[in-house]
Amino acid sequence: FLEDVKCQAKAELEASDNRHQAQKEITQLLQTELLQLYSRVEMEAPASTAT
Amino acid sequence: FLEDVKCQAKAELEASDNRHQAQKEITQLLQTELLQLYSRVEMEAPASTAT
Amino acid sequence: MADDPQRNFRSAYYEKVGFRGVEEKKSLEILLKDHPLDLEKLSTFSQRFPLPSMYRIHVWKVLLGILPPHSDSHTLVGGYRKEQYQDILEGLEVMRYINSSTPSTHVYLRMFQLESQVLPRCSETSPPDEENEDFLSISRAMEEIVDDPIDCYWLIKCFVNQFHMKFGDSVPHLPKSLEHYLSQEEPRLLNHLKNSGALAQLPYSLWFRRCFAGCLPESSLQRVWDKVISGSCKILVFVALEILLSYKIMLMGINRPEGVVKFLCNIPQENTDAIVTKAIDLWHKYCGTPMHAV
Repeated sequence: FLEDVKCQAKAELEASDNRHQAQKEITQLLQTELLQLYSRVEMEAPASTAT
Repeated sequence: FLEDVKCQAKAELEASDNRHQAQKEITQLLQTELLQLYSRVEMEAPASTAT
Repeated sequence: MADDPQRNFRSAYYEKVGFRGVEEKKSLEILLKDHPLDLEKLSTFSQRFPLPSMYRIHVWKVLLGILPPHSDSHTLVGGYRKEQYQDILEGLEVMRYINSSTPSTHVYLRMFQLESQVLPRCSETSPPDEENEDFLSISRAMEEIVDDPIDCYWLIKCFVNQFHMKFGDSVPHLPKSLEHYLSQEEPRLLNHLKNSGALAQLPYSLWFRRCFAGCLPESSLQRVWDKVISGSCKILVFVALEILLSYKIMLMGINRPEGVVKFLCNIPQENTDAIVTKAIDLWHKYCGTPMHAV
């Protein structure tokens, strides 16, 4: 019975962790995207002031 | 003892929940930032082609 | 006690007229009341019998680990699954990988790529490759079977992942296995396919990597997937075998391999139910009927 409770808890925790993992993945992608966009903005900024 | 196991499981699940919540807040901030950056880039893009 | 014979009579009657599922449905209902659910018994059940359609999605979700064996965790875990789905969807929208006009199967593909850490950069997205096409094919079929998009995504993802994990090593051997059984059942057809050069070109990826998604209509397909999800990839060989056997005369008359492939990629959709039934019988004949512990 004790094993049973442990199993149940483990499954719940795994599902919760899985959700956390996906969220982490999203954060990482967002960061990469932001960095690239920032560097693009900075590249363009001097160009547009030069014209 | 069983209660003990249940308590521990509950605490672990809560911790996982909190981690997820924190991660979600980061995601939200990044998303807002990205949206702003996108609209900035798009504002500048037509302006620079117009000159 | 007294109504036992009557019940048996009724079952026999249903069996004759095609409602064989009455007793099966009852025994599945008993299995679904187990606490916790016995995955082994559920697998054995779906290896042996077709799943009643009202329980199919639920059993698939349990067998694929989308829902845990403890039924009283289902609400909690179901909630996590839903949240995860929404988080990913929102993230992809903000990053402009998808928008409101993206076809849902492509949305599922991007979500799957994100979770598998293989999402290409947004600006570098290329047309889908062969593996993506397999995924999209399975997605389109799953979408016909499952209404709820959250369930649908999770089922596609876990079906694809489980298939690769469990059967990834077996899939390359399935064509040889098909050849073996064909030599037992219909050596003349095998020779014809060999001599015409068609054997090497049979649509193996449609059969063994897409698991017949895009080949069989969903009503037949789901009975094949019952077996795949509950642990057999051998069934795929027998469905392919039965397709070959069913169209033997037609195939014997085609000499060009391209003609054979073209026909097999677009088989008539009318009698696929019978093909699947015969394939399952053949599979049981060669591989044995799994023992049922109920």
